[in-house]
Amino acid sequence: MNPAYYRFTSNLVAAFSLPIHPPTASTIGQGVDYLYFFLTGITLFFTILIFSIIFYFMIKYRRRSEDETPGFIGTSMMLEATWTLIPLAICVVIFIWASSLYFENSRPPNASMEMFVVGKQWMWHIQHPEGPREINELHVPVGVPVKLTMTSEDVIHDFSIPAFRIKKDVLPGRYSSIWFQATKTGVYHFYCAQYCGTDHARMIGWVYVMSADDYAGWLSGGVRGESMAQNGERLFTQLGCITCHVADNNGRCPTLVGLFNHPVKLKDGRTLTADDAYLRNAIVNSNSMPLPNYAPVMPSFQGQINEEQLLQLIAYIKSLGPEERKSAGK
Amino acid sequence: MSTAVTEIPQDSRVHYLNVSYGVKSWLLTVDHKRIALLYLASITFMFLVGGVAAVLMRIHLIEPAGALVQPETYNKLFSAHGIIMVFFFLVPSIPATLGNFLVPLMIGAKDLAFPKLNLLSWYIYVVGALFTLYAVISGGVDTGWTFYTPYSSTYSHSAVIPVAIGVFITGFSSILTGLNFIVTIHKMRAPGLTWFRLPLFIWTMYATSVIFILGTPVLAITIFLLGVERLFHVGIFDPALGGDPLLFQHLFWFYSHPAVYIMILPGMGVVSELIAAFSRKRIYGYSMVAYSSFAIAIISFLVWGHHMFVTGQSIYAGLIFSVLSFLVAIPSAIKVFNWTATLYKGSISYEAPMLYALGFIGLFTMGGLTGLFLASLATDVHLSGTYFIVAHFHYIMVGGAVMAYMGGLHYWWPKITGRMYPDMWARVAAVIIFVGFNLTFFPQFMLGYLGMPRRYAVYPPEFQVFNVMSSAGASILGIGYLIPLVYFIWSMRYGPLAPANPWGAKGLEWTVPSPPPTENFEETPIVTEEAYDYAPIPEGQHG
Amino acid sequence: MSSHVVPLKVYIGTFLGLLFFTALTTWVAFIDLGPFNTVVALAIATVKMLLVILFFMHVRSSSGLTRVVVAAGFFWLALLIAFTLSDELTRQWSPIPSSWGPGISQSEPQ
Amino acid sequence: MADLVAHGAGHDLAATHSPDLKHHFDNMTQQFDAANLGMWVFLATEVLFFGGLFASYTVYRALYLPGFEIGSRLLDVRFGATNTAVLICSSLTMVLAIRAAQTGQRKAQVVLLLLTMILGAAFLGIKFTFEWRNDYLEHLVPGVNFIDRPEWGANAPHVQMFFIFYFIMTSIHALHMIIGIGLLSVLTWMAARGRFTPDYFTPLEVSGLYWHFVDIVWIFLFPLLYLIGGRYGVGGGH
Repeated sequence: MNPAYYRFTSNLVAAFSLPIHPPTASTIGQGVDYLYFFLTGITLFFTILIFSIIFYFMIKYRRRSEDETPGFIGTSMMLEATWTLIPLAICVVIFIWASSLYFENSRPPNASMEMFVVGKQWMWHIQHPEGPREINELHVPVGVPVKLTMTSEDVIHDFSIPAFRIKKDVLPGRYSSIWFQATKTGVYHFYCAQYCGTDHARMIGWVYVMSADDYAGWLSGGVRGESMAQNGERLFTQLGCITCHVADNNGRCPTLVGLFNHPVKLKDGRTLTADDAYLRNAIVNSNSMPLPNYAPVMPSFQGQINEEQLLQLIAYIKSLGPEERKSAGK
Repeated sequence: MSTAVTEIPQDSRVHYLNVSYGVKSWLLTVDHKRIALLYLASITFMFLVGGVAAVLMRIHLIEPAGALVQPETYNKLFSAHGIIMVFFFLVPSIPATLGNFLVPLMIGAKDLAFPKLNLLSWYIYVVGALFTLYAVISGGVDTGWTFYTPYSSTYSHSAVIPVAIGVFITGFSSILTGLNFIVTIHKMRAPGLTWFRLPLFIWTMYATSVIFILGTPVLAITIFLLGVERLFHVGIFDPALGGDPLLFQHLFWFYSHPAVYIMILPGMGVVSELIAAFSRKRIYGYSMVAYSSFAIAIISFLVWGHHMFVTGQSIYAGLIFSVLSFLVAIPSAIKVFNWTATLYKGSISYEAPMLYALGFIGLFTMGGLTGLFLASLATDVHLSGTYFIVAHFHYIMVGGAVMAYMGGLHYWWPKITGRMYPDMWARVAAVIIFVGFNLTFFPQFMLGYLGMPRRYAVYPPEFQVFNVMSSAGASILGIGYLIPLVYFIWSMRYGPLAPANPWGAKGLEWTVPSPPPTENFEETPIVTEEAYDYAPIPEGQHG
Repeated sequence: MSSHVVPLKVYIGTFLGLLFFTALTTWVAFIDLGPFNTVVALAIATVKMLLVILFFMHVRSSSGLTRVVVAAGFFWLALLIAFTLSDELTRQWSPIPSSWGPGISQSEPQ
Repeated sequence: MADLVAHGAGHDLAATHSPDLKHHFDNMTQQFDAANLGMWVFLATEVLFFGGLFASYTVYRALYLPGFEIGSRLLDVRFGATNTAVLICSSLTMVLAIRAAQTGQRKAQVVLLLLTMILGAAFLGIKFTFEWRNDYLEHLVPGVNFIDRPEWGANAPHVQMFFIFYFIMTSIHALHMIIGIGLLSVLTWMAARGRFTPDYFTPLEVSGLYWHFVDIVWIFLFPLLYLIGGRYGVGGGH
């Protein structure tokens, strides 16, 4: 299965000008395609095998006369064993190949850009940390791994980009994340792939994969408000979080400086890492994770702020990284 | 049809059909054969309703922007098509019609163990069907046949409750059928009829009944909880109120995946009978095929997680379900190889039932192998939620279960009605169905790989070519299904009288006249030879 | 027909046993055994169930087939619970690093 | 019927011409075994019907343990324990009624069946008029008048989830009790007419299996709902 064969099929396809092969525009696309071709090969092989054997037997052993009675054919356990073990072996090979590929694809590389997707009934809100917010459009630089942190405001949606061979359900009340690294510039569809109501079919959008400088130009040009972190800071003061979460840790609540991605020890002894899900849970449902030496006085903000504002608050908390901590915070 | 119909052939003998007439004799019958015909009528009606929904969908999908209806109506069409076809046609089709008719006949019993429960199961089916048809007519339901929450419990404003009641009630109809079969096959076999002398159709009826018994109740409780959540606005599965939507999917698929084996296992049983009868040979590896039917019934309960690979299910659970999903494919592979091996050195004749059986083997092989794409984690991410899945399960259900149902109907039609059907027309219809089917669903594999999501009322223009091909195929398939309807009805009145054993097949049901008397056997037969005893088994060889 | 008639004292014995275990499980519930409370409560409930099935429902003297049906029902319930929990409890574990290397932790910091 | 008992058909189990033998069965043993197996298969479906509830309860209990413990402590153990005892007594009277049929004591059958029904009604009485009424007055019925209490804090939705399952499980169980009592009233009427003899008591045996199953469901419901609430050192009741 070398690239030559791969080129051969795409030329063949181009000749027929019938799109039977989706564009492959992400790093993992190649691996998934190879597995797909292997499985297609297996399917065609066995289907043709069974069809040809049947046709051959149909012609050779057609009934010549009414009173023809075929003799007894004993069952050879050897034959039964072969057509049990061979499919089993093939299944094991496919399973190992597919699962290792899946495990590799499910972990975003460490230095990936992060973008936030909020699915709402029948549109996608996309926010870039630097500030731009788009509806049903996603601008990404080519060659840079991008991690999408997604949630839904109502029902289950599913963010699916066929050209990148990725798809993940977007559940309300939880963050789910996928990542991709675009390899070819261009414009590709993304869809909602989990039925979500009347206009499920209209939740379609475009991914614009741009070269690095085009992306930088797009990012700086055009009207864009404050970055997510700045929006988050404004909300942080507006909602009164600043009164408790004072930077130098003598308020009634723990400081949030340098909290992101660091282990937090709870009263019942569990240690959790303060990732996106932890921060979201802390804002929406804090009392369910009591801290050892703080009273559970934090009110729940469930319903007061929507998912986008939640993401902005979390972006702000993340911006209070360890380096600010050393400079004794704002 | 070609022979000039001068006189209508009359049957002088008394049998289960002419023993009594009138509506009461049908609506209050406890004879398993008459109940099978009641089921046949109601199932055919539901198949037509579901089929009309399918044709409307295919017409709508000819144009990217939708040629017929608003998206709202399209959602109701595919939901109605899904619900009616799954719960009201595919699940009960072979067990309730052919199964009800043949189980007592094949094992030498006078009737099923609980005749009154058998009639009750038909009435429950009818009540469930009425609820669902009321829902479809009174505005329709737009949640799809999977009823995923929180859409179905909080956000959908369509007739979810009536459909939920309809599906809840119909579940008990299949529970009663399953219960009847298990007790009958265990307790009422003719003397000498050991388990390994049973026809393979009985093995698949037994395996299907095990799934009926152990799967359907979980669907009933899941639909009940959905109804409670929707009526009382409590958050069992609604994340906003603390519930977990994935729990609904777990409970739903715990039944719904074994349900797809409920649909295909009886089809496998029918095909085993057809292949043996029309090649005049014992099924190759009889015990292996019998064991694999039972193995499918058991392992089918361990694999439901492959429906949830991309829905946020834990990766480790996905790993377990993926391995088990590969395991469940092995017994099906064994069966296909054994059917093909049965043809070796047989004396094969090509009446209509055999065409359906051979078509089944080919299409079921393709359907099963495309399942491997969805069991392997990496490709399922790309293919989940697309038309590849629609094509996969239609290859198994329409290419498999419906083909086998048609084959079985043709094969046992002379026994059920005592009349032969025009075989030439039947062969033509079989070929039309085979061609129409492939033209409808093979392009959908391409659409799936290209990434077109399923349940889309409108789609981007680059997918139009395949959708038009699929719609063309659907019209051919639709015609293919209407032809048998015509000549079956014709044959009921004008068809030539059928002998007791028109195909020269082995099996207890062929030892009684067609149509059989009400009490099936004058005296209970004593069984001495093996199943499919076309050629005597030399000493020292096992079957 | 389970033709033979079960002696009276077997029924009375089973009845008293059931009452005893009910009292026991209620009493044990008030003692703090940490996580074992659930285990003990379920164990006592299982014993009571077996008493009812074996003696009151005459499964002790009925065919193997009945025992298989009883076992199948509970085994399938166990399947449903086990596989559903296998997902619900491991959903927060992040995937192990691509090199299958050491440091597989509950949730690997990015 | 009386003459059958009189001339002592006794334990001719393979009686092939008893009036109670249905036409499609060969002998009475086959008919009894079929009915017995049929009921057991039906009970397997009931195990899985309740199983769906137990599975969901187990999942949410594993996820929301504190909320479920608070909810469980709000239930009154005394009512739960007495109800369990009542059901166990009703199981005993049911079994004795079957034994009375096997030994041909017609009057004992009627008395014992009536006793079983009274105990069943007592169970429902305690459940509806005491427990559910108290829960209603304390605003603990989700979807009807459930009010979160401040001391629950963030566990409030989980306490509500506990009560959702409490009410669903107990109401489905109560529904099965009502069906059981209906069944028993028919049996009592048949027993009063002397329908059951040592050779033919299948309906009794089958209904007994159903009744004992409903008792087993409660045997599991009682600890899962009432006892695993971490009520250490707290006196009985609230």
